[in-house]
Amino acid sequence: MLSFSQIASDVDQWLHKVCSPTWALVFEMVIIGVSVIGLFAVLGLVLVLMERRVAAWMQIRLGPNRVGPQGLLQSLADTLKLLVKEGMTPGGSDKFLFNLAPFIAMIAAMLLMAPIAFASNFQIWNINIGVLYVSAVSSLSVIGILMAGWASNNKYSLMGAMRSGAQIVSYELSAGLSILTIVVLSGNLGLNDIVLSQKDGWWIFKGHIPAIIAFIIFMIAVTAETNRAPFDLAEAESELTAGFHTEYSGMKFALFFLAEYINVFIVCAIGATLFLGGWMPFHIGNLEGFNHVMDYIPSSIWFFGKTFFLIFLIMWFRWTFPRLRIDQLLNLEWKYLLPISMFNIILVTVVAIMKWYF
Amino acid sequence: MFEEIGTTAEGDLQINVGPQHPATHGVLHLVLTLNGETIKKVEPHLGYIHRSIEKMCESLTYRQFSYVTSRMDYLSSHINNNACALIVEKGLQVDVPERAKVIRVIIDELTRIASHELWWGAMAMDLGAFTPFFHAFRERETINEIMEETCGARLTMNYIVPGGLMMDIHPNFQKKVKSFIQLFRSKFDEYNELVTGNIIFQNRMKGVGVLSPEDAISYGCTGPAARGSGVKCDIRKLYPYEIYDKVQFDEVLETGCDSFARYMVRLKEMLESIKIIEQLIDNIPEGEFQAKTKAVLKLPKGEFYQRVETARGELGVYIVSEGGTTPYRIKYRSPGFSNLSALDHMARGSKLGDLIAMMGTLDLVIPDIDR
Amino acid sequence: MFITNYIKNVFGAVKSLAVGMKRTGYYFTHHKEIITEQYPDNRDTLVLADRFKGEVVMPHNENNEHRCTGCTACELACPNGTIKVVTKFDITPEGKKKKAVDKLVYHLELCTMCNLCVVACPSDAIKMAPTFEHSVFDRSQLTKVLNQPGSKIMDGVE
Amino acid sequence: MTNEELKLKITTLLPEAVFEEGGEWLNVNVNATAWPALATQLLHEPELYFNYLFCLTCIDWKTHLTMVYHLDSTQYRHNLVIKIKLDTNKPEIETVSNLWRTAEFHEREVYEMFGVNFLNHPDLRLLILPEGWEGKNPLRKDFDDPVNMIRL
Repeated sequence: MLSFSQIASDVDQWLHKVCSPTWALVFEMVIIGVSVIGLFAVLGLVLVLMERRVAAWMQIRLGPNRVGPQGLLQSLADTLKLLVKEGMTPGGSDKFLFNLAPFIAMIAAMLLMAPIAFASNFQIWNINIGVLYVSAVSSLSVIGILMAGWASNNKYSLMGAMRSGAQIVSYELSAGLSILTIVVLSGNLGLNDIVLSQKDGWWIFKGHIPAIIAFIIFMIAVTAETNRAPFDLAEAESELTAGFHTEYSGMKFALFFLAEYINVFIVCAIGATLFLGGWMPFHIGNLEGFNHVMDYIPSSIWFFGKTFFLIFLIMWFRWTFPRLRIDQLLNLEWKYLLPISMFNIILVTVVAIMKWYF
Repeated sequence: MFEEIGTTAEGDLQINVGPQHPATHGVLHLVLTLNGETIKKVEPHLGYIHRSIEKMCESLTYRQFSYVTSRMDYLSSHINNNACALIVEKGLQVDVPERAKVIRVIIDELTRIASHELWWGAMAMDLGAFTPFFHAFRERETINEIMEETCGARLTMNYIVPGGLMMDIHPNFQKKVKSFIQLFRSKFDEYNELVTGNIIFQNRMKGVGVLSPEDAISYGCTGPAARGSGVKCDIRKLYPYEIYDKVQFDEVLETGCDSFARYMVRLKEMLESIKIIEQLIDNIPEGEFQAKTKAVLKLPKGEFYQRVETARGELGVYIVSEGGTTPYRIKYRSPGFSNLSALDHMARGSKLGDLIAMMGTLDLVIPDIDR
Repeated sequence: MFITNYIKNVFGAVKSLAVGMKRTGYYFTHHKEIITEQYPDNRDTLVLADRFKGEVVMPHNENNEHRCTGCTACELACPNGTIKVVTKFDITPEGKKKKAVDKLVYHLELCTMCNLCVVACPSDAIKMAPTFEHSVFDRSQLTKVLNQPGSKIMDGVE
Repeated sequence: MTNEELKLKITTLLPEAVFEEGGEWLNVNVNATAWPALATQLLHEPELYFNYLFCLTCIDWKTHLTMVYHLDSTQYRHNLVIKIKLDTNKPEIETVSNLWRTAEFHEREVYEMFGVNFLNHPDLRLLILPEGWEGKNPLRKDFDDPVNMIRL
């Protein structure tokens, strides 16, 4: 059967046959780099289109329907427009930081791709502390935002960046704690190992109450961490016009836009990996027959299916809820999410020690 | 024209909200003095859409001047026209046929619903929820279609003219209004589901922008802005015009004094308007739709004042006539202008995000403020 | 109790959010509720109200005759100077001079569609037409002469 | 209170007030010097309690200016119109924004549109006109702007 892991190992073997191991490694890295960038572009296009469609259907509209069949090429046309637009740098801005910021945001998002297991046996870097790596790198994205806000020399941008800083720092906590829940249950830090530990059922089912609480908190926290509505205070269109990217135009704006969507994809992928079994098909305990039937669906489809389901959930939030105020946002984190997740981590420890999970 | 705005002498941040800003819904320009996120002062700068309608009207005849008022508060253009028609009729002592009066009230109330629909959607959008806007526009579109069929336009209709109406209602009018009432009643629960009950929304609105009844009167606030503070100020009840004294409806009063109270007033007012329309739609009397008037109208020498209740509050039209074909001086007391003056008082000490909620519940229409 | 209140708060909040999500979820899955009009595509089926005030026109009959007497009532009624009536003198068969319209110049760019001219017209010569696609590249094209070249006044209209 | 009762009451407060009848509401002509004291009494006198100033404007009669105050009471629902003659060349009057705060904005509007100087106003600046406006006050009858005003 043609699978991602088969292709990967075929390419690896062929490269080792035709050149020395060093060059094989270099070529593999180039291939990975190109395919990550390719995946970025494709994901950006797909997610933008998906968001516009979801929004439109919830708002009793049709959504994009003019460019290409069913409007499928709409985001391609948008990209073209952004590419040919002038990228302005306002006078009075810190030009170096201003131009650097979108790339920082982009690179931080790109780095997060490394430990994610896209399919069975198909991973860029099987790092054994994957979860820690993800938590560490994902907080880097705030640097890009802060940089953009400061360098723009615009008060709206500055306020947006400051809000974003406060927000990401606080929501990191509960996101981290809810990730820890699964680490406690599975006893592993590597993302692939966590997936493998869900062979007899996903953690959201196996870990019952604490896992479900952790999942809900995780979804709320990552929505805030990626600056998506109802936590989009950094942009807050009606308050700060566009927040930290008020002054950006053309491709530099597009990079921020893309980074946002990639971040959404990545946090959803992590959520799918931790709680919904990643690429692991839907298995129930030791029902061999059922599990075997489920295995016929390729693992990559399972992974992307779950991830896109979570992305849809985040989009659903965005197109239903109003935005919170900055003090309410922090109240929610410090008065509700953090105590609940702390209580939850105690609960899950007890559950894990007593082996009360399935 | 624009002075450099940076920081004040005390080191507070000053920012411009507007004249081009997504939340001001027009060209309102507010200069905010901020301490962090907390507002210390709001200073409105007006005039970006000032057309000096008062001066314009001095050179327009009594038949012509009312069409301009559609451009003041464009969301309640019928009610503005009604005020102008009423004041000319008062001056000429013309008796308007009963049919025209009933149709005027129905049209006025439809306008009020349409205005509140747009406010509801736009206010939810200000708070970051984009979906309600489209849901509100679905119902508003139905009203616009009714208006288009009967009045021939969708926003600035000039349908109510001195002496009665421009033309008779369309044969489909009653049928369409009834189907609109049905649609509105079936969709109204969605408004509560989507926005009113939402915990985030309630937290954003409750206790925000508190305006005590005394302040509301002192600042001249009218309409839902004052009724949210429990001040009785509905001109339809207090100084009835047309046939408002003959229909049954309640003046919606809330005692919360905050943004949420003002929000609830407007939401309930839509239902009251529906109630008024339901009473009248089957009872439109037969007869003329226009009184016999002279070709050239001349108001007698004197002063005339007419107060009406628009969707935003009390609109006053003050005409000083010298006996000619044009007014000597005309003054529009617009509700938005007075309501805006309370914004600084309400906003002090609250967060930047609250200002948006307050501006939303005051329902500012900028051409109405600037005139 | 503090704890029960706290838990009640949390559940009440989650429920209110779920109600909203149910509503948007309903519209997400029920595409029949979509109200978008695909405007330029549905031009053929587009129905405009017959009273729609798009521009002022002067109807002519098949003999290229109109009903305008050139009385300038519309010009006087117009609040913005949209209409200018240029008159000429015709010689009637009896040999008398009679005032008639030479050109009725209509500035669409100034018109506010207030309908006052139509109401003022004593001979029903002008009316509002339900057209709305008025965009042109040059503003001067919006200045129109309403009576067609060579047109005459209809018999019997005074 | 009816117009008659109002008339009696105001005569006791201000004997030199001149009344004008025939309109919908009672009109009172007052001197600019007597106005501040009368305004305070109108608001604070428990029987009058005119706490709602719903219209404040000015009329240019070419020979003089007239300030017009429309008052309403939210408790008794009686109305009163106060008129005060001002000099065209040097119009000055005491502010009432300390009594009715809505007057703050309305007086600023009258200030720029008619050039009336309100004494002791907390913040008498241009509100609608652009900053640095030079020239005449737009709503005066002798104002002329050949560029923007279209005469038919």
